[in-house]
Amino acid sequence: MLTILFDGIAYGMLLFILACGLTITLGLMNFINLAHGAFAMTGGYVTVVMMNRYGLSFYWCLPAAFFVSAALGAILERTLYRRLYQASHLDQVLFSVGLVFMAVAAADYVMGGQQQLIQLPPELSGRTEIIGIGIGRYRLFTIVVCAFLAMGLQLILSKTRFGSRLRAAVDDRRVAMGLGINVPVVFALTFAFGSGLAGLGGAMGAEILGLDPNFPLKFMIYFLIVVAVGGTSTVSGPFLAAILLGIADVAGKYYVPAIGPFVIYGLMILMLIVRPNGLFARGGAR
Amino acid sequence: MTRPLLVIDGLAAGYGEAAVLSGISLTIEEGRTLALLGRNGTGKTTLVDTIAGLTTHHAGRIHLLGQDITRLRADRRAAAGIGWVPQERNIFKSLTVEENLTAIARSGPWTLKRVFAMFPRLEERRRNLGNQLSGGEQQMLAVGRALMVNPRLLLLDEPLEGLAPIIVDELLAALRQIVRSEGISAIIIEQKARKILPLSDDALILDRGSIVHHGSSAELLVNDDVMAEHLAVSRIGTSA
Amino acid sequence: MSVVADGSRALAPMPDDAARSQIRRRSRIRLYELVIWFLAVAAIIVLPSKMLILTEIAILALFAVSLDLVLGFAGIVSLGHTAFFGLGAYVAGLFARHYFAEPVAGLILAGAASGLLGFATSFLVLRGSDLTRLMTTLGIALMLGELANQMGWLTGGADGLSGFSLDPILGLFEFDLWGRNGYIYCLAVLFTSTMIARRIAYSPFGLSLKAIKTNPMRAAMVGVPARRRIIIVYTVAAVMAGFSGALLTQTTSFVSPDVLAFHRSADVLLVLVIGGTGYLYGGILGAIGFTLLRDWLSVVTPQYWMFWIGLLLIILVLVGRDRLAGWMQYLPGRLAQSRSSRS
Amino acid sequence: MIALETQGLKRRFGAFVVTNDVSLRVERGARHALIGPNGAGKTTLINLLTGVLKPSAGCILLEGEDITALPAHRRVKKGITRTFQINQLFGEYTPLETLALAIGERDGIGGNLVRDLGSFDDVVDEAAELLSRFGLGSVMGQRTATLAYGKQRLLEIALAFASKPRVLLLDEPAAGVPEDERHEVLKIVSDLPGDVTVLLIEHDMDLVFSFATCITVLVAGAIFAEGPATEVANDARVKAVYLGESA
Amino acid sequence: QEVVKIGLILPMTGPFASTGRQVEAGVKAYMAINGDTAGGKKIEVVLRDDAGTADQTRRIAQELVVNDGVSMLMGFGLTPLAMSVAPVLNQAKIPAIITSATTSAIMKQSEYFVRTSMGGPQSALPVATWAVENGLKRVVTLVTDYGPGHDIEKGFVDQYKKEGGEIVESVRVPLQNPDFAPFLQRVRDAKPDAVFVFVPSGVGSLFMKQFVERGLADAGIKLIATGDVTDDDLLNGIGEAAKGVITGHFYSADHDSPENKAFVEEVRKSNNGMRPNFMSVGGYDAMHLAYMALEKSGGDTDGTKLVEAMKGAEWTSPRGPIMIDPQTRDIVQDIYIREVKEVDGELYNVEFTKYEKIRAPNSAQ
Ligand SMILES: Nc1ncnc2c1ncn2[C@@H]1O[C@H](COP(=O)(O)OP(=O)(O)OP(=O)(O)O)[C@@H](O)[C@H]1O
Ligand SMILES: Nc1ncnc2c1ncn2[C@@H]1O[C@H](COP(=O)(O)OP(=O)(O)OP(=O)(O)O)[C@@H](O)[C@H]1O
Ligand SMILES: [Mg+2]
Ligand SMILES: [Mg+2]
Repeated sequence: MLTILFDGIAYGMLLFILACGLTITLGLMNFINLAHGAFAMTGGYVTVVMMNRYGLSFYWCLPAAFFVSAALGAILERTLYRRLYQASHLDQVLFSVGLVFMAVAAADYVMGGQQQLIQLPPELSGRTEIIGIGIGRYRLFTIVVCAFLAMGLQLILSKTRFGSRLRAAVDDRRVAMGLGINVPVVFALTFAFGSGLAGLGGAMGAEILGLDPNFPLKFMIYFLIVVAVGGTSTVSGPFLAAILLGIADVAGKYYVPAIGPFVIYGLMILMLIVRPNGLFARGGAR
Repeated sequence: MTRPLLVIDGLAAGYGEAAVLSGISLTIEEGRTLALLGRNGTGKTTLVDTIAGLTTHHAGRIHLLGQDITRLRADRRAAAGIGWVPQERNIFKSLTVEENLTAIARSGPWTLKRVFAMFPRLEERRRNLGNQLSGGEQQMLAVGRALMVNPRLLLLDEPLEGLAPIIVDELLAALRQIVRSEGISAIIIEQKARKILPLSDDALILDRGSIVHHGSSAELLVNDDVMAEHLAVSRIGTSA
Repeated sequence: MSVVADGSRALAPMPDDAARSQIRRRSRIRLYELVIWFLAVAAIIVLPSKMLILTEIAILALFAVSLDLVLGFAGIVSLGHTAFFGLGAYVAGLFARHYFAEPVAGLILAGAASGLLGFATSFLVLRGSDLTRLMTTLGIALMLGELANQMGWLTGGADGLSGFSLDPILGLFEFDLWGRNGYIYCLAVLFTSTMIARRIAYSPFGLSLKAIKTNPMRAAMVGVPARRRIIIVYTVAAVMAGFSGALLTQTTSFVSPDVLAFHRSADVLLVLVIGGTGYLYGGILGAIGFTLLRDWLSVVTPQYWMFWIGLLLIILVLVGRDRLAGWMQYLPGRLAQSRSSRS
Repeated sequence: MIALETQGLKRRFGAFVVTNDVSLRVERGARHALIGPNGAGKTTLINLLTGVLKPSAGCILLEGEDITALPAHRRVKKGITRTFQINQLFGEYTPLETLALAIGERDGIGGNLVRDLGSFDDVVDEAAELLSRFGLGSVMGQRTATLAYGKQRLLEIALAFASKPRVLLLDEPAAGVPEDERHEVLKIVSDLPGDVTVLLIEHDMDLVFSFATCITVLVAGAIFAEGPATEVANDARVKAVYLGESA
Repeated sequence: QEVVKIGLILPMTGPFASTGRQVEAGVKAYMAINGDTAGGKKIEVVLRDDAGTADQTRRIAQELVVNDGVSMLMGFGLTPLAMSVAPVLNQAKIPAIITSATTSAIMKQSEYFVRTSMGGPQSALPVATWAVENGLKRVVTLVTDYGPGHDIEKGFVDQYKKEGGEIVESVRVPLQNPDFAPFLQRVRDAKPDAVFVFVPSGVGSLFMKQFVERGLADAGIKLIATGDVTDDDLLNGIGEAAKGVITGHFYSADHDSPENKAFVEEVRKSNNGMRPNFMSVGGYDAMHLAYMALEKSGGDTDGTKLVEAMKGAEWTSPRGPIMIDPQTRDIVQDIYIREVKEVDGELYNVEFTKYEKIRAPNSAQ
């Protein structure tokens, strides 16, 4: 029972790590970036290459995955994305789907089509029994990382001026410029940060979710569910949503396997009916 | 003891290829207010936005406190000391009143506290989101926001529109006070000349993108001919 | 106000020819429309070896046209439009297998079933942001797909529904191996549906749809009952999507849960956006472009065609559809003008 | 006869009461002005009357009929409509289409999905006539989004006229309209038939006093003063909270 | 010289791309080793991608027949993809050799289907027998919830019960399932002797890792499976976790025969080190069957004749001796029980027992 709860939370946290970058690009920057998974995949492949080809430690891979994806994000932002902030949402969809297609094919070409697997350091693999609850070590690690991440993000976005500058720039780019906000820099930094988070998520998720060139397409739905249910204006919304969905999914599959696959979609629709703008909607700002 | 704060020389600007302003030259001294008048569509907003760096520059120079800002990007100009109230207010809708003020704040005499003291109404609504404000409250916030930049030059595009008469009086008095005592200057656009002229030092009238009159406010106020010619009340349909 | 209800002729407004002709110009048949339909028919004779891919295009085009009613006109973004496509496909398949294998009857039944589903789910898309609608519709389609997968006794589960074949259309035209009759059949359904959609688009109803899309608050304030309008158009679109699903089943004699898969909703959205939303022919042009391109690329480079499609999508967005389609401005009939009204 | 009446109308956002127990009566055919400090709740009141917002308590009567529960579009059908403080237009439509839409809805053909809009000549003619009355005849075929601000403002008002309301609510109609055209606009409004009721919100006191016969002053969500225009203009308390010295 | 075209339809993109890749490698390897002529005709393979979508498969098949004039079709990565071409075969009367899809139901859809992969639960039956023989009396089955999974589950359960074992529980995992945690926990809580697993090959590696992580092995639950789970292609990536896993399957890259040596060598050489797996050998044998049929018919490409020629064909494949059952057109082959072991620093499925001439039982549906 508690083990299931634990697994559910861990799974939810993993979803959150993967999706929180999207909360930033889609939620805060209002850019429908369906290519989010491509950045996550980049992080995953960085980890695979570093560990399997160069034998580096998993712990080094996490920051590396973050920075490589962030750098990639920054480059793409400067060259491509920035041209589309003013474009319609549909154009953004088209553009980012194009990027996904290219990423999928490119990953296939460079890394091959098969599942990539990594070997975790021994202290992270296996499980420990604590008061009758089976705790997977890696899952515990995920939960800890995620909890820090969520707190950090929440602080940055709500307590620093950077958060409000960013939202100001999204609301009205021209006026934000006219009032002294360096919009291009704010956007580039934010986008890079969001991409970096995706990369980190990809690196962390490779162990449990697997990694192959179809990763960006396969998990796109999950990212979107988390962000949609959680709402796009806070970090705590998607965080809670991810945990809720994680627990519901795991528990549903454990207790009622026959309708397991319906649980997550059903829950999503239900929550969207009750709270169309997400868990913590900010006064219907959008 | 005044020195030129803003010097504009032979300025031409517009939107992309389209030219709106041409041959604009003017100087504003520290501590003075300039009323910018003209009929609809004559380029008032364009002039102010050009000073803020938000239109396409075609020719001429702009100097702020001796520094050439002609090529500076808008956000740098704000840093150099320009505070701007856009005509359509453009409150950041997903920020609260307080965040609207702090997001763009720069250090200086104007603080949150002082803005709130000037517009108590804003303090009452400090946690409201930008898009949950009444029209007049948005106008106050736009003015407060420009002050939070702690500018040397205030650009106010129809700042009185939508404000209650009593607030209009108070705001104008406060602006005068600020400009006088803190050595900053202001350009104020207003549709109703008779309302603003008694309070401003100088007046400038634009027509079809060019300056057609430049002089002291007091003189203009009694110069019915000029008023009638360039700010005609009866003619319709001359605006672009 | 000079328009008075007392019926006195003298006070009736003067007929304004400029205004009348301006309004009528909206619904004028444009040259490019004639060209498209002419080419579609000519293909029957000129391209006998391409019937199958043309059939696929016609089906996808119909699907996209139906999505355009919802997205381009009512402004509802849907990532689950395939729910109606898939239901239509299954209904047509089951009907042919168990009851009656005449295609037209199956088509109508499939449309009706999808329409019902559309009506029932339209209540879920009435409120919420773009993202909410995107996900609600997606959720419905995914659940339906899962249902098709689980109800193996009825649908054949993941292996799909097979083992049926269709009678000749209206008892006269048999589905041949070259796909000629199949194409003519699909084209006829596409044409009829597009013409119906076109009627709707230029009717007062259609006018009010785009008003709801651009400014719901103002639309309500001129008296537009937004909910009812959305429910109606969503239902109509679902019927058409059901038709296209039925056509797929009938021309392939096979249905699998794939008809309810996410990628189908995504593809049709892509196709529509590529072609441009809000003028009906976007779906058709998009379907032609996308399918031909994908087919060609997947022959040239079976493994990596996605890369090139991706690249083209990006170029399309960055360069701008309008600029790419710039040459069309020289066509009399002003395609470009009608395109500018897309969102 | 009373055209529009509210009884104990209340609206709060969270704990903040924006409309506080407002009981307002507007006579049929009145030229009634609603003034008050910024944030007093004038726009909110209009939103409540037209169904954009739902009241927390109280009821709204239109010619004696309770319309509190009706959605916005049904209220329009009952004869009440408004303009918006900030333009709310259909950017992609031409003024002609915009008005045709409103007139069509009024005449109950909006749900027709089989007949071409172009075949409703009477609707189109009426729209054209209304456009020319508002000086928009020359731009009726242009996309609204590309019109000059002043023209958009006029269209905003024309659009409310198109519904042929019996009660018309105007929220700062003159804001952004150039000074020389303000009086023109108000003139068109004044010229409405005598049985059409008009409720005007405006901060331009010249306009208010030249237009309104009766004024209600709203302060902090509640009715503060009410009466004939001249009386209110000279009310010392109103001067203190709203008018200042200028009036 | 006349050309005979063979249409090869595979999922080369999308989630099942690795299947396509392996089969293609097998086909190419056969042609590299055996040349490109058969029955006096030049063989040309036309590869098309269906992205794993049934209606694409069907259209491509039809186009290949009508426009390209192929005499044979080949490929089909998944059951629905194969199912969808049945009407085309029946109408056009040309043979289609299935290289990957395994469901039993396919073969009934058309007289023109011939199969070189595996028939339904073929590989699961010997595993059931072996399990009972080796003292695993209580088993939980865990299969992926789709056609082949159902097939295999039923085959295994029937056989296992027949042999006297007890099925504790049957768990089905959705096809789109990122996390196995709840299912593995269910298995664990049921406390069986062993868990029998079938999941598609790419998913197998993830499953293995989570199996170990959850400590099922430590809890004394043995893992037995079909060979999909310890796919040769991915085995090394799974690493330590895979060691000691017992699986039953028809092919291992470790199979000791000259045919296999040559095959593995060729695939590695031309696919930058890739190790062939059971998909690959399916493609290889499909080509062999096609060549044989053409030789037999003397180059006649009449579909019905070709199918007749294929029926009863017998040869030694890299996997071992195999035969096409003349009645069912399905493959008859030996199933090996293997254990994952390290050989020369790499992991292999090392065969240690074999059950000969297993026929595909026409179970399920
Ligand atoms: N974004 C734009 N692109 C092109 N032309 C523009 C744009 N904005 C304004 N214009 C044109 O520039 C001219 C000057 O406009 P501007 O807004 O500066 O006038 P204004 O004097 O501020 O008028 P108002 O009193 O209405 O505010 C007008 O003819 C207008 O049509
Ligand atoms: N959605 C909302 N949530 C919270 N507060 C709101 C909301 N909408 C409006 N308010 C508040 O209600 C008060 C009344 O606003 P309203 O727009 O009715 O004022 P008004 O009288 O029209 O003022 P003005 O003359 O400035 O337009 C304001 O203080 C505003 O901040
Ligand atoms: Mg202006
Ligand atoms: Mg207001």
